[in-house]
Amino acid sequence: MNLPAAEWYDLRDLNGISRLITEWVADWGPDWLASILTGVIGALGVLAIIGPTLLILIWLERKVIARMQARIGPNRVGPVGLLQPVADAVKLILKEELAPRAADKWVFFLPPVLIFVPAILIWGVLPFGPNMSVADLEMGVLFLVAISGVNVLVVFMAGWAQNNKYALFGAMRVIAMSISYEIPVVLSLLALVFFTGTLSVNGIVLWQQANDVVLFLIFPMSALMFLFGSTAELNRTPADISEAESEIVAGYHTEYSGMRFGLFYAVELANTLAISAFFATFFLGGWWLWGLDQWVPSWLILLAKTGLMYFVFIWLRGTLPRLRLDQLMSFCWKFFVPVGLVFLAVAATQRTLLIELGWDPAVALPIYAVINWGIAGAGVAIYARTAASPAQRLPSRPVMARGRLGGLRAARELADAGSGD
Amino acid sequence: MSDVGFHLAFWSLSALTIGGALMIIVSRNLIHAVIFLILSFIGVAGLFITLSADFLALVQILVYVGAIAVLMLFAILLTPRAARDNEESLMRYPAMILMGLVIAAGVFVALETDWGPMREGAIGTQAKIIGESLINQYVLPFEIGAVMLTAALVGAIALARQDDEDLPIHTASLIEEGVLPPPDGDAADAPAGPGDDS
Amino acid sequence: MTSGTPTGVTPGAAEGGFGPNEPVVVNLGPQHPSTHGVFRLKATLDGERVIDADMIIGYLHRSMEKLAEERTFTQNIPFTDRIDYLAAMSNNLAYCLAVEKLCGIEVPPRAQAIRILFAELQRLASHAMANGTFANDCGAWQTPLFHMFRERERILDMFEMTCGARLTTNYMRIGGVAFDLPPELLPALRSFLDDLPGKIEEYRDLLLGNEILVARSRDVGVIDAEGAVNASLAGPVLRATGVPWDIRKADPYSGYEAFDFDIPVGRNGDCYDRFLVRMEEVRQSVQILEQLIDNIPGGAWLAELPLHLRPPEGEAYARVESPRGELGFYVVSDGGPTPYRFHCRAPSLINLTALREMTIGGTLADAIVTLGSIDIVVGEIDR
Amino acid sequence: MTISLEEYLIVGAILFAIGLYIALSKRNAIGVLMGVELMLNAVNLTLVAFSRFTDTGVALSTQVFVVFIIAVAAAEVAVGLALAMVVYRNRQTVSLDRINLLRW
Amino acid sequence: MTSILDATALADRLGAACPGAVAAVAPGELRLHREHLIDAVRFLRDDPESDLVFLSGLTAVDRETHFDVVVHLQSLDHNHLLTVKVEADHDEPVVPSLTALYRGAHLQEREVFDLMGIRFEGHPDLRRMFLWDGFPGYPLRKDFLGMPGQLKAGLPGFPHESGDNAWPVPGTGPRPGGAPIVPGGSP
Repeated sequence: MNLPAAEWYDLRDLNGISRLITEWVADWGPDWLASILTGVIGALGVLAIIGPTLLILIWLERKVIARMQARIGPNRVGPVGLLQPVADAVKLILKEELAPRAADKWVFFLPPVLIFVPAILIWGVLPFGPNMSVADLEMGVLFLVAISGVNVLVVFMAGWAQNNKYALFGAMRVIAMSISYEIPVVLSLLALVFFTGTLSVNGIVLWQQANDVVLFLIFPMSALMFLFGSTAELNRTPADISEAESEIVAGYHTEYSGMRFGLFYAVELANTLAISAFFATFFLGGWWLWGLDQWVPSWLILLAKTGLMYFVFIWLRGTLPRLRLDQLMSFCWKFFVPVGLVFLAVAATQRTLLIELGWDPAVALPIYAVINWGIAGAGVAIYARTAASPAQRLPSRPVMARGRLGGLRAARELADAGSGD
Repeated sequence: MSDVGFHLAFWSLSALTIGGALMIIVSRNLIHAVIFLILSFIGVAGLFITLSADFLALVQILVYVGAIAVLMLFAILLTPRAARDNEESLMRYPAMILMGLVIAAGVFVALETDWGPMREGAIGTQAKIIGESLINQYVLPFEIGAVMLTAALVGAIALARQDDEDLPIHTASLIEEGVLPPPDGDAADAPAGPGDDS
Repeated sequence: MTSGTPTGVTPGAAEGGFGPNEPVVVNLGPQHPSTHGVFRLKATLDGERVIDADMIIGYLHRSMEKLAEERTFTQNIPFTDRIDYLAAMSNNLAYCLAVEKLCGIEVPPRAQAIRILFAELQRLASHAMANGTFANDCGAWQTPLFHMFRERERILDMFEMTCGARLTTNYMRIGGVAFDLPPELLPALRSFLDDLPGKIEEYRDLLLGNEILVARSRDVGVIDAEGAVNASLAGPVLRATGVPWDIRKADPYSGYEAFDFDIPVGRNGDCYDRFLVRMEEVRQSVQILEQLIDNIPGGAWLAELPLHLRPPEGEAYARVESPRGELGFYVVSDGGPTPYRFHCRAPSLINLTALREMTIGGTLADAIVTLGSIDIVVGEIDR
Repeated sequence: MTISLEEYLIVGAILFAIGLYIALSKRNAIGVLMGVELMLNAVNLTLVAFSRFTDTGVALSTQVFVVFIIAVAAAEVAVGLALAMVVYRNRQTVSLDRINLLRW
Repeated sequence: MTSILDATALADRLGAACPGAVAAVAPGELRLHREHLIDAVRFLRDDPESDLVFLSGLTAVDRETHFDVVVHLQSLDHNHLLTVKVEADHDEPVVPSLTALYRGAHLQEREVFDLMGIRFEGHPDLRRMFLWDGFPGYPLRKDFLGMPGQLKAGLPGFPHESGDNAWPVPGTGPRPGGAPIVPGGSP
């Protein structure tokens, strides 16, 4: 559904502003200036959205986690602590920036800057509205996957250059994990691409709009894979092993101090926000919400869904312990990859049936949803039964000595009695 | 896109590509060399975009930057005792002559050949065309490519896998000492070392 | 032992030396987020696997055993607070028991009951800390710790209203306790005891039912019963291997024989069992406190003692079940006003005997979890 | 004047030559692999340039060819690096000068 | 309730199994000769009647003429306790190590070595534990203040202060057995 070029003050289609500007520039200037201007406007727009959002989200994350931890959270700077992120940023900027003497200077200085490149680029293909994305690429999904792969390299550079073992551990872990978890993420997106028949991010939203359904209902397993794979790529719990603070201090950014650390931190949050937005776009309908987008600015709908997903990420972080590297790996390769392949086949089959047999989507999609939820549930159940180690199913109560006391002999008696229970 | 923007893009990307490649020769550190290689790859991806081959540009970034470069970094880190420098052997001078010859020949051929009629416009929806030709016209090479990738995967795993006798030297000595359980044994059954505390 | 293994190869990471054939030595500590104090674990790694572990301690050494020889028996009580600053009451109690044994002092029944009350409250507080930090070491981002701190806070408040201090209480005295219970303590304790069982069930649901926590701690840092007894482990670490040994039952002091409680033991001596045993011990402590709260006898809370205590020549070894295990004080007197020798059998230190065996062969992450599950207090290790 | 096929071909030729030089002159096996990758990239660039300027566009045959080259390059790098690892494990070096023994 | 072992009866059986090991008997306490320490303690550990499998504590007391190494042995199954004492010379204190029998003795022997200066023969890893390697003397000895560092009682001065009371600066002190610190020698 293409809205007509609206008035510039109509918030439903911010694209109108940039269109006005480019048309105005095209009147007098060369067209390459116009394309550069649109690019700049798009980048500024993205920054204008994620910058303030980030500040609010830092506050939100601290506040929500504080509530989960039976604390109050920041409440001193500004009303209800809202200015706390600003104070943090100021503090970080004022701090001394140290570099280890043995660090590889250039490779050490570059990553905090470079890591912003994929973090900003990734927003380029996100549709904030029907025609509201910086670049509505024909291959937006592929772009997303390719760009998020670059992140790994920057993190590796950061981890390697510090000449710090914790950092190198973090770098090695992040590479191993990101490479592994890219596969489930790609598989989950591929299932969507197969099913909707488009590589464009906006195309997937439009498909959901045309069929009046969110893809989360049809592909729950893909959603789970995307969510969990993203936590692994974003280094958030339960997969934050690359900066596991109790093991390797801060992982790949151990030696970064001051605002350099602040940049890593900001990018981590920005990436989380971006992945939340992409999850909302792929699986929750993006800017579309059953016709509500006619009345409310579409980017507000997207932001609301993004906030919901961001809350899920905060929730995960506040509640879950961390998995070990080998456990994460085996979970990826033994569960996600096979299940992802199964769902790839399922998506392809269902798409073919839908097109070849000409079924009515209104009838077919609910059936598909039921089937896919069934397969996903069965997969999870089978994995939980077979792959989980038998030790994990031991009872979660200790043996009670019941008056026995003593050393090895009593221990043996207790064990015998306990095994008889 | 107009000429100016196009020229700007082409020349800067060419400089990036070739400069990155030259820096691989110059840089003394293997890890720096890989980083410059990545720069070169990204330049090539940009050149692909100027050739309106968007799909290939993304595949280039995905495969070369995201996978091959990372594999190389991994391999460098996993061969720690090997020399880290990126030195050149005595083949340098013949290779340099050969490089000059190849450049000369390439430039000569490029400039002197009549390439026939040039097509002006770019082709859209490349992903669709490439995808369809892959499963229609080129389905056999496609399948062979898939089999080859699988074979390479299996082969690489088989090559790089460590056998038990390849365990690091002092892991083996610790197993002998009884501190470590044997590779297939149960950790709880390992006999305790004589002084197991510190 | 460590000198026999080739741990000398510690190449700088960027220079070389990180791979399947190279040992990498990683220092966990003295400043590290997971060491619970200034404790240093030098782990030699093969990839992610720990192939050797050496601990380096003494950063917090204050030579209390020497200092105590210069102070009178009563003046030494504050030192015991600082030995294990997370279980000051237990340490006070153990030292006072040792001196009382040396002098043959009878403690009034009210003082005995108060001592048990505070020892058990201290156990609750210490186990809350131990379980919270253990979950932290497993990577739970502070949440369980802060929830446990919520309960610990109420206990510390009770300490404060009784003796004015929260951590280093200095509350027990030779022959009794320093102050009588304040009138507001028992209502506070009662409301605390009313809330706690529900909270414990909540923690059980949240933590023990958590697949990730189970996966992280099951079959990690295993030690069997024979090894544990041979290595003199004590407390929850020993009981997790299945040995039902608790000083409160085996060698009852201060009137513990009158209380009905049970010893929880584990099955396979892994980190999860240690965690489980501590969780269950919290419930048993609540049970003891519930029996105690209505039956605190009246009377004096401090025995009549000479102002300048000069125990007869001799020696005494008294021990209690501190939250970390068998905490013993060995006091030798030469008849003078100060101890001739003052020695503390520190469970935190001795429980570390098996650390190397438990961590070798696991991954680095396992080593952290194992260290967390032993529940060390560096003040007690170094003294 | 627009950028035409020739410019791309020249860039491709230079890139190929540099790759060739690296592949021939570097001591380190991983360095040699880098050279090979550069050469493959140069070929890809040339092919894409031909595709842009001369392909009929019906099946985009040259671009499909590039896809195959990229697949082969990925496989080649995986196997090549695995080989380097094996050599390293047995000989503690990846320097090609030192890998002159025909058995190990 | 933990019972105290009848040391007299135990000494008789120990004397039969390991003649000449017992030096003196007191209630709940055996004083052993250090030449027979290992054999005697092994007997006490393995004998099913005494079954002293748990080394509860190991420490030492400086008696000025000699050192008493005090070992508290415990049976978990029988729930009884025995104190074993061994004498060591004051000038050249050497005692056989119990680590081969009880791994629990490992850290405690290191601690005693560190603070008391008693060498445990056969200990696999006898290093200083709390104090740094160059620390002069052994602080828990009664004559510590008269030991090589020539430290005086009372509050010590800071390293930069000259005078007899200056603490040795870490790393500049002599190795144990080496030359004494020169009084007043500041870095």
